[in-house]
Amino acid sequence: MSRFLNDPDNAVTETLEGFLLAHPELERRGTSRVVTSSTPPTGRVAVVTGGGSGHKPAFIGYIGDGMFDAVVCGDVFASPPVGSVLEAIRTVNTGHGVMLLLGNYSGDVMNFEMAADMARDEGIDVEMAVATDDLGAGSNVRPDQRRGVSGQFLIWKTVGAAARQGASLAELKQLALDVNSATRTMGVSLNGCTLPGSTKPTFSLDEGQMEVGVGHHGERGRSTEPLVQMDEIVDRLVDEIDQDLQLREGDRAAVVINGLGGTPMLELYIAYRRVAKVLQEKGVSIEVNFVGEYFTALGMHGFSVTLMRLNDRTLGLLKDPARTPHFTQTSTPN
Amino acid sequence: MSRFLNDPDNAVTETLEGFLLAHPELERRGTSRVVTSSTPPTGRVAVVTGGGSGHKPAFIGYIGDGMFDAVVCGDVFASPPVGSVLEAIRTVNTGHGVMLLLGNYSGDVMNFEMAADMARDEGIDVEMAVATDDLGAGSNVRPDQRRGVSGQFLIWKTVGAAARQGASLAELKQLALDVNSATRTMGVSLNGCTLPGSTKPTFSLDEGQMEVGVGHHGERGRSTEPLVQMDEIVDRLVDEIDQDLQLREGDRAAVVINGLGGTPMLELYIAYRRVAKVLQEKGVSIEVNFVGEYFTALGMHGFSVTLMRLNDRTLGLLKDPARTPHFTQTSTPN
Amino acid sequence: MSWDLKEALLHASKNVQSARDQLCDLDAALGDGDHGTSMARSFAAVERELSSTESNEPADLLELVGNTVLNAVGGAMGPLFGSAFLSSSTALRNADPSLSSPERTAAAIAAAANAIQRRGKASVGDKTMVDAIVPAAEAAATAAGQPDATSATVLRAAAEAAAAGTEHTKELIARIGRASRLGERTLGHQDPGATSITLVLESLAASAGAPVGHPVLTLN
Amino acid sequence: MSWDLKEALLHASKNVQSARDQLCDLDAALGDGDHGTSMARSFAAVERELSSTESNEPADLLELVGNTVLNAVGGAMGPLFGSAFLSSSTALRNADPSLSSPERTAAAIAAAANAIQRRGKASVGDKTMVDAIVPAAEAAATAAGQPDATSATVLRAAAEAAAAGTEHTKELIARIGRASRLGERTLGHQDPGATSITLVLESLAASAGAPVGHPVLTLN
Ligand SMILES: Nc1ncnc2c1ncn2[C@@H]1O[C@H](COP(=O)(O)OP(=O)(O)O)[C@@H](O)[C@H]1O
Ligand SMILES: Nc1ncnc2c1ncn2[C@@H]1O[C@H](COP(=O)(O)OP(=O)(O)O)[C@@H](O)[C@H]1O
Ligand SMILES: [Mg+2]
Ligand SMILES: [Mg+2]
Ligand SMILES: [Mg+2]
Ligand SMILES: [Mg+2]
Repeated sequence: MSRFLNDPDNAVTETLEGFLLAHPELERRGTSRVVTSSTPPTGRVAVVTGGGSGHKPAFIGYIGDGMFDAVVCGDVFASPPVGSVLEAIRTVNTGHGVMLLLGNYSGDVMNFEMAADMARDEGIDVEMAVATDDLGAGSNVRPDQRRGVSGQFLIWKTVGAAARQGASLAELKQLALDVNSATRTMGVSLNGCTLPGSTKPTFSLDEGQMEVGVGHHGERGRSTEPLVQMDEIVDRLVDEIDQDLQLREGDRAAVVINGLGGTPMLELYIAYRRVAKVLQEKGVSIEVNFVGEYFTALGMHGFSVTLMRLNDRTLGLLKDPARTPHFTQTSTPN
Repeated sequence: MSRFLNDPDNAVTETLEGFLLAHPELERRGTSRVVTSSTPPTGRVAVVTGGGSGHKPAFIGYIGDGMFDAVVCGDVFASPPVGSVLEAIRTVNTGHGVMLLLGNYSGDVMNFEMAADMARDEGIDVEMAVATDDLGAGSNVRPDQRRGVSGQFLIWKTVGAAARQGASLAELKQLALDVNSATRTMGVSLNGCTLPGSTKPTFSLDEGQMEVGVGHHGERGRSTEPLVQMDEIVDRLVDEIDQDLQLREGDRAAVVINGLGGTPMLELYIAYRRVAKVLQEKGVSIEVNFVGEYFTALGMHGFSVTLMRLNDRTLGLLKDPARTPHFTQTSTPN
Repeated sequence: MSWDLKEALLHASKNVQSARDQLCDLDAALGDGDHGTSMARSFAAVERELSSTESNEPADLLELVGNTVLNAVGGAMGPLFGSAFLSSSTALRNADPSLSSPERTAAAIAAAANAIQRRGKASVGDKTMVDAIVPAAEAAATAAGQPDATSATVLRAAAEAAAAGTEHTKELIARIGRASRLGERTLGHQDPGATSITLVLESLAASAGAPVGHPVLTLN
Repeated sequence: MSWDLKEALLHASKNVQSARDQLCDLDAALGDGDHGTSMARSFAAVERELSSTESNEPADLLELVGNTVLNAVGGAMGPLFGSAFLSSSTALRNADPSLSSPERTAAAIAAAANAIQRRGKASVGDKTMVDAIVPAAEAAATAAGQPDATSATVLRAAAEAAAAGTEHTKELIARIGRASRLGERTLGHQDPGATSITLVLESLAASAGAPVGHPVLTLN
C-alpha cells in the first residue's frame, strides 16, 4: 500500500519533528524520543506513558495540563527502549515520584520494568500500572494476559487529573488499577494495516467479512466472521463486555467509541447511537462519552467500544478540565 | 467496499441520532436535519453553515460557543434542501440576522440562496458568504469557480469568534470574504472514497500513484501522477499555493494540514514538518496551526495544505477560545 | 394533455429509482458519485406523494412533484428539478386557454428549461442538464407545430432531443459545477444530470404512448 | 573461542538485516508485523558499533552488542536479545578459567537462554524464542561434552537445535505475548522471535566454520 512518507525508516523521527514544531508548548532534548510538557510537574507526581508509535493522537497528543508530563516514543508498534524510558523518568521527576502508565505488551512491560528498576536504583520513586482492558481474545483469557487498548484513555484522563490534584504515587497506582478493572473494550475491523516501509497489510479480509477482537496494531483478532449490520455488531460487543463487567441497573458508565484511524466518524456515531440505546434499556446511565479517534492503528478501518463503571471520584476526574494538543476540555459539558 | 452501517440510506439519520445522544448540549426538533446549539445567540448575529454529510467533524462537530449556532445537514455529499436551510435560519434568528457560510458547490449555493431569499421575504436579515479556497483545479480556474475546501475551517473559526464579539452582519460578511481571499488550499490523495450504499469507490489508483487537486467528496483531481516523497509533494503544494497567495518575507500565516479521513496522523505531521521548514525559509512566520481531521471525505487517504495570510484581527479571532464537540480551545496555546 | 399524467410521473419515478446505480457511476466519473442516490431518494418521495394525492389535475401534479423534489434531498438536482417542475406547473396554469394540448406540453417543457437555466446559471455547452433540457424544449416547440401533433409526439421529440444532447455531453469539457474542476478529464464522460433529464422525459413519452423511433438513452 | 567473533557477529548482523521482510511477514501472521523492522534496525546499530570498536575481546563484544540492542529500538526483542547478549558476556567474564573453549561457548549460550527466560517469563512450549534458545542451550552443553568438541561444533549443534525448536513452534498454540490473543489461530505459524534466534545462531555457526549437516532454517 502507498503512503505519504519520505524514507519510511524516518517516519517516527519526522513525525516528532513536525509535532514539536506544531506544538511549541512541548519539549524534547535534541533528537531524543522523550517528549515532555514545557511546564514541569512542580510539587506533584509526574505521569508518564509511552509505547510504540502509529497510534496518534495517542500518546503525545495528550501531553499537557491534566494528562501526561512526558511520553516515550518507540518506533511504529514497537516499545521504546529502556534507555528512553529511563530518560523520561529522570526528566520529569521533581522529587515526588513518577507514575508509569502502559498497556500490557511484553515489549512495553519489559522495557518499562527495566527502566523503573534502574530509576529506583537511582533513588527515584516509580510505580507502574499495566492496562488490560481488552476482551478481544475472549473473556476466558486470564485478565493479566489481556492487552491494554483504547480503554486506556480513561486511565490516562483520570490519573492525569488526580496527579494534578496532588494524589500520592500509591494513590495514583491504585486509581489506575481501579479504573482498569472497571473498564472493558472490544474491537472489530474490516482490515489490518500496513506499516510504513511494508507493502502488505498485516491482514486483509474479503468483502463482507469482519475481524472480531482486534487491537490497535493491525493484529488479527479472535475470529473472522460475516459482516453484519452495525446494530448487531454493537449488541454483540456490548453483550460480551457486559458479561464480564456486569453492569447493573442504576450503574453509571463512561463510554468510548474509538476509531482505529480509517473509520468515518459517521460510523462511530452510528455505533454510539446503539450503545446508548442498549445501555438505556439496561437502566445504565452514560455520564460521559468520548466518540472519535483516541488510539489509532495507522489507517485501520475498525473501531472499539469501551465501557467503564463509574463512581463519584472517577466521574469527577473524567470531567475535570484538561488541555493538551489533541484533547482539551473546559468545565463539564452540560 | 464494506462499511459498518445499518441500512445505508439511514446512515445520516442515524449519525445525527448518535451525535445528539452523545452531545446533549446540542438540539434538534424531532427528525429535523437542523442541529442547533441549545444556547441561543442572544443579542448577536447567528452563524449557520451546512452542506452534505460525510465530512465529520465538519459541520456539526463545530456547533457551540465561538463557532456555529446551527448546521443544516444534507445527505452524504448532497446539499440540504431549501426547506431545511430556511428552518435553520428561522430557528436561530434572534432579530440580529443570520450569517450563512458555505462552500462553492452548485447544490449548496442554489439551496442556500433560495432559502435566503425566502427568509428575506419574511423580514429576516440574511447574508451569505461562499468559500472558494481550493486551488485543486489549478490557479487558471476563475476564483469564483473554485471549490470551498478545508480552508473553510479558518472562516468558520474567525466568523464564529467575531459574531460572539458582536460584529454586525455586514462586518461578518466582509470578514468571511477577507479570510476567504487570504486563504488557499491544495489537496492530494491515494484513493477516492466509497459512499454508503455503494460498492465501488469514486475512483482508485494504482500502487505508487497519487491524485493531485482532490477535494473532499472523493472527486478526481486535476491529474494522476507518480507518488513522490512527502517533502516533494509538500514543496509542490506550497509552491502552487504561494504563486497565487504571494506570501512575502515578514508575513504571518495560519496553516491547516487536514486529513481526509483515512490518513494516519503521522503522515499529517510529517507534512506539517515540511510546511514549517519551507515557510521558515521564506521568512514567513506560522502564528497558528491546525493539524488533524477538520473536514473529511469518509475514509479517504489524502490530505490538504491550507495557508492563510494573517493580520492582527484574524490572528486574534483564530486564537479566541471556542468550545464545541470537536474543537475546543482555551486561551492562546503558548 | 389527454394521457394520464399521474401514471406517467409514477412510471418516471420508478425508472429513476431503478437507474440509481448507473447514475451514481456516471457521477463518480465526473463528480462525487451521489447523483443516483439523490435522484432515487427524491423520486421515491415523489412516488409516495403522487400515490396519496387525490388530484389528477396536471398543474397540481407537477406542482406537487416540484415541491417534493425541492424539499426531499437537496443536492444540486433538488433546486434544478424542483424549479423545473414548479415552473412547468405555473406554465400550465397560466397557459393561454386557446393553446392546443401539444402546445401546452411544449410550453411546460420550455418553462422547465428556462427555470433550470435561471436557477443554475449554466449555458448550453457547459456540460450540464441544460444540454438536455434546452434542445428538448426546442424540439418540443417544433413538434407541437406539426399538423398531427399530440402530447405524445411532443414528448417523444423532446426525449429524443434530450438523449442526443446527453450523448453530446461526452464531447464537452465541463465549465460549471463540480465537474468543471476536472477540466479536460471530463471529456468522454456523459453528464449525469443530463442523463436524468432524458430518463424522465423518456418515461413520460413512453407513458404517453408515443411510438419509439429508436432506442435513445444509454446509461453509461 | 578461536574464531573471529567480531566477524561472526557482523555476519549475523548482515543476515538479520537481509531477513527483514521475511521476519515481518512471520510477525504479521502472529503479531503486529514489525519484528523484522525491529531486528533489522537493532542489528544495523550493532553493525555500526562493532565496526567502530577497537576491542576483539569476546566478552567486550557481546556486552557491546547487548547494550546496543537494548537501547536501539526497544520492542519485545530489545530487552530479550539485549539481556541474552549481556548475560553471555557476563558468563564469559565469570567463566571458570579451567573450562575449555567449547565449554565456554556452551556456557554463554546457556546464560543467554536463562536471561531470556528470566526477562520474558515464558516457558518452553509457549511459542516464543524460548522454544529456540532453550533446546539450543541443551544441545550446546551436550556437544561441548564430546571428545572432539570445538566452539564450531557447539554452535552448530545449538543452531540445529534452535532450528528444530523453531520448526516445532508451528505446532504450538501461543500462550504468552502478543500472539497469545490469537489462541488456536496461531497453529501452523512459525514464531518470528524463535526464527531470529536461530538466524543469529546459524550465522555464528557458519562463521565459526562448522560443517553444515543439513539446511536448517526456513524463513516461512
Ligand atoms: N449550475 C448548474 N446548472 C445546471 N445543472 C447543474 C448545475 N450544477 C450541477 N448541475 C447538474 O447536476 C448534476 C449533478 O447533480 P448531483 O450529483 O445530484 O449534485 P452534486 O453535484 O451536488 O453532487 C450534474 O451532472 C449537472 O447536470
Ligand atoms: N515474554 C516473552 N518471552 C519470550 N519471548 C517473547 C516474549 N514476548 C514476545 N516474545 C518474542 O518476541 C517476538 C516478537 O517480537 P517483536 O515483534 O519484535 O515485538 P512486539 O511483540 O513488541 O511487536 C515473538 O515472536 C516472541 O518470540
Ligand atoms: Mg511491535
Ligand atoms: Mg453531491
Ligand atoms: Mg453528485
Ligand atoms: Mg511484533
